[in-house]
Amino acid sequence: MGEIRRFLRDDSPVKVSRSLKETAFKVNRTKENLSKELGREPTIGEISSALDIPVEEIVEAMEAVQLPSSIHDTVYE
Amino acid sequence: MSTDNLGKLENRVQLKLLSVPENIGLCRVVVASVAARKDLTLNELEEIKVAVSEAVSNAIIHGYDNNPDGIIFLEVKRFEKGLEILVEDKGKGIEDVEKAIEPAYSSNPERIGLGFVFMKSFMDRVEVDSRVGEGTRVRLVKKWPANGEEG
Amino acid sequence: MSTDNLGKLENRVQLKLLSVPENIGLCRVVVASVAARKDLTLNELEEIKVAVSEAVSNAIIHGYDNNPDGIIFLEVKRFEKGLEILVEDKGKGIEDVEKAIEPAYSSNPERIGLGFVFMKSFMDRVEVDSRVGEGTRVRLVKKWPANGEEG
Ligand SMILES: Nc1ncnc2c1ncn2[C@@H]1O[C@H](COP(=O)(O)OP(=O)(O)O)[C@@H](O)[C@H]1O
Ligand SMILES: Nc1ncnc2c1ncn2[C@@H]1O[C@H](COP(=O)(O)OP(=O)(O)O)[C@@H](O)[C@H]1O
Ligand SMILES: [Mg+2]
Ligand SMILES: [Mg+2]
Repeated sequence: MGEIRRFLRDDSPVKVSRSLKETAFKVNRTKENLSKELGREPTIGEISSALDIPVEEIVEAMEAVQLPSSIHDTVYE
Repeated sequence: MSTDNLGKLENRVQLKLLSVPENIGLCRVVVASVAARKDLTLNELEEIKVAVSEAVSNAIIHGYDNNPDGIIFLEVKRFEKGLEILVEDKGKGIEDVEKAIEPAYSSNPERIGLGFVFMKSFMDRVEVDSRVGEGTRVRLVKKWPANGEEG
Repeated sequence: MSTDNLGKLENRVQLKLLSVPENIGLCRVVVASVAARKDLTLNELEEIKVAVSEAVSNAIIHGYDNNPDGIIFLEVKRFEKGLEILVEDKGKGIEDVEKAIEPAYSSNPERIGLGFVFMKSFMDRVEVDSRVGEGTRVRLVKKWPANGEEG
């Protein structure tokens, strides 16, 4: 069933997922551009259509590049 | 427990998870995916995630005193007009809720005591229900803001 | 139900969610965040997510006939040596499991019938436990591959 492994091989370790970081970078850049254009913060839907990236992926990417998940993590560690 | 008229239920997810710090991130992701409506801004989503992080980290740090064997319950319900989140632990409970939610109060002198302040400033409703020796339940409600062109 | 010696339990998350299509994505994200702690490659993680998507979409499409009021149970346990995933529905059940898991078999002539093929090819163990009129439980096990230096 090896032929079913039709996915683009990406053997980079999960923790440094380059594609998610790239998505997050694009999302932040688009957010800034749209903010200037619209004169307000864009919605997730507006960013999603500008980049043609599904909302689900935007959410995942933004979380993946998150710093401490709580201001408390620093205290906790 | 108050009621908010949030309209029709669109999605509902319940989680039961171990009180390990890595699950703070998991709760954030779950809440973000259920909450992620097209007409929210990333900042609004981020605020909801911060409120959830605070409630879940309180359950781990205070409720279970960092014991990784505790069970945390998370429930996320998305309605037409808003989001309701419940975070529950069966940990040690809070003796004086009024005092606990005061800004800058912490039972631990090394902590800054702003968790409830964040929850209150980012959510439309914060309710704390706690019993010493039985546990704590925090209910967070966020009404959808009017964003975008129609906003 | 077989046992696999997967070593010490590191994390455990249980979910109960509505059988709405948007929860397929949620299950993928939850499994990915529990699994992603290990020295997995992106590709291996993607395969696990595909297997989970197939099991959860089967529960929605076949188990509950796309009825959004059904309840799906997902359990993810990360052990020292592998991952165990349970996907359960209380839907219509499978009459003939042997036939259902055959490649290219589908009870729906418009579908391609490769869900179980994907699960089997991406996971180390796939077990199906089903009773007509009661529901279906799929157990998926993935042993951590030996990657990197120790590999
Ligand atoms: N789930 C909980 N179980 C027991 N005590 C809690 C819980 N959540 C909050 N508390 C109490 O409320 C206090 C204030 O919480 P918070 O505002 O988040 O500040 P901090 O976490 O920095 O102490 C905590 O110091 C603790 O005593
Ligand atoms: N959770 C379930 N409940 C009821 N029937 C199921 C379930 N999962 C799978 N089946 C049955 O097994 C068959 C094969 O499943 P699968 O290999 O995923 O192919 P497909 O989903 O394309 O039909 C389905 O067509 C269906 O009849
Ligand atoms: Mg706190
Ligand atoms: Mg299928």
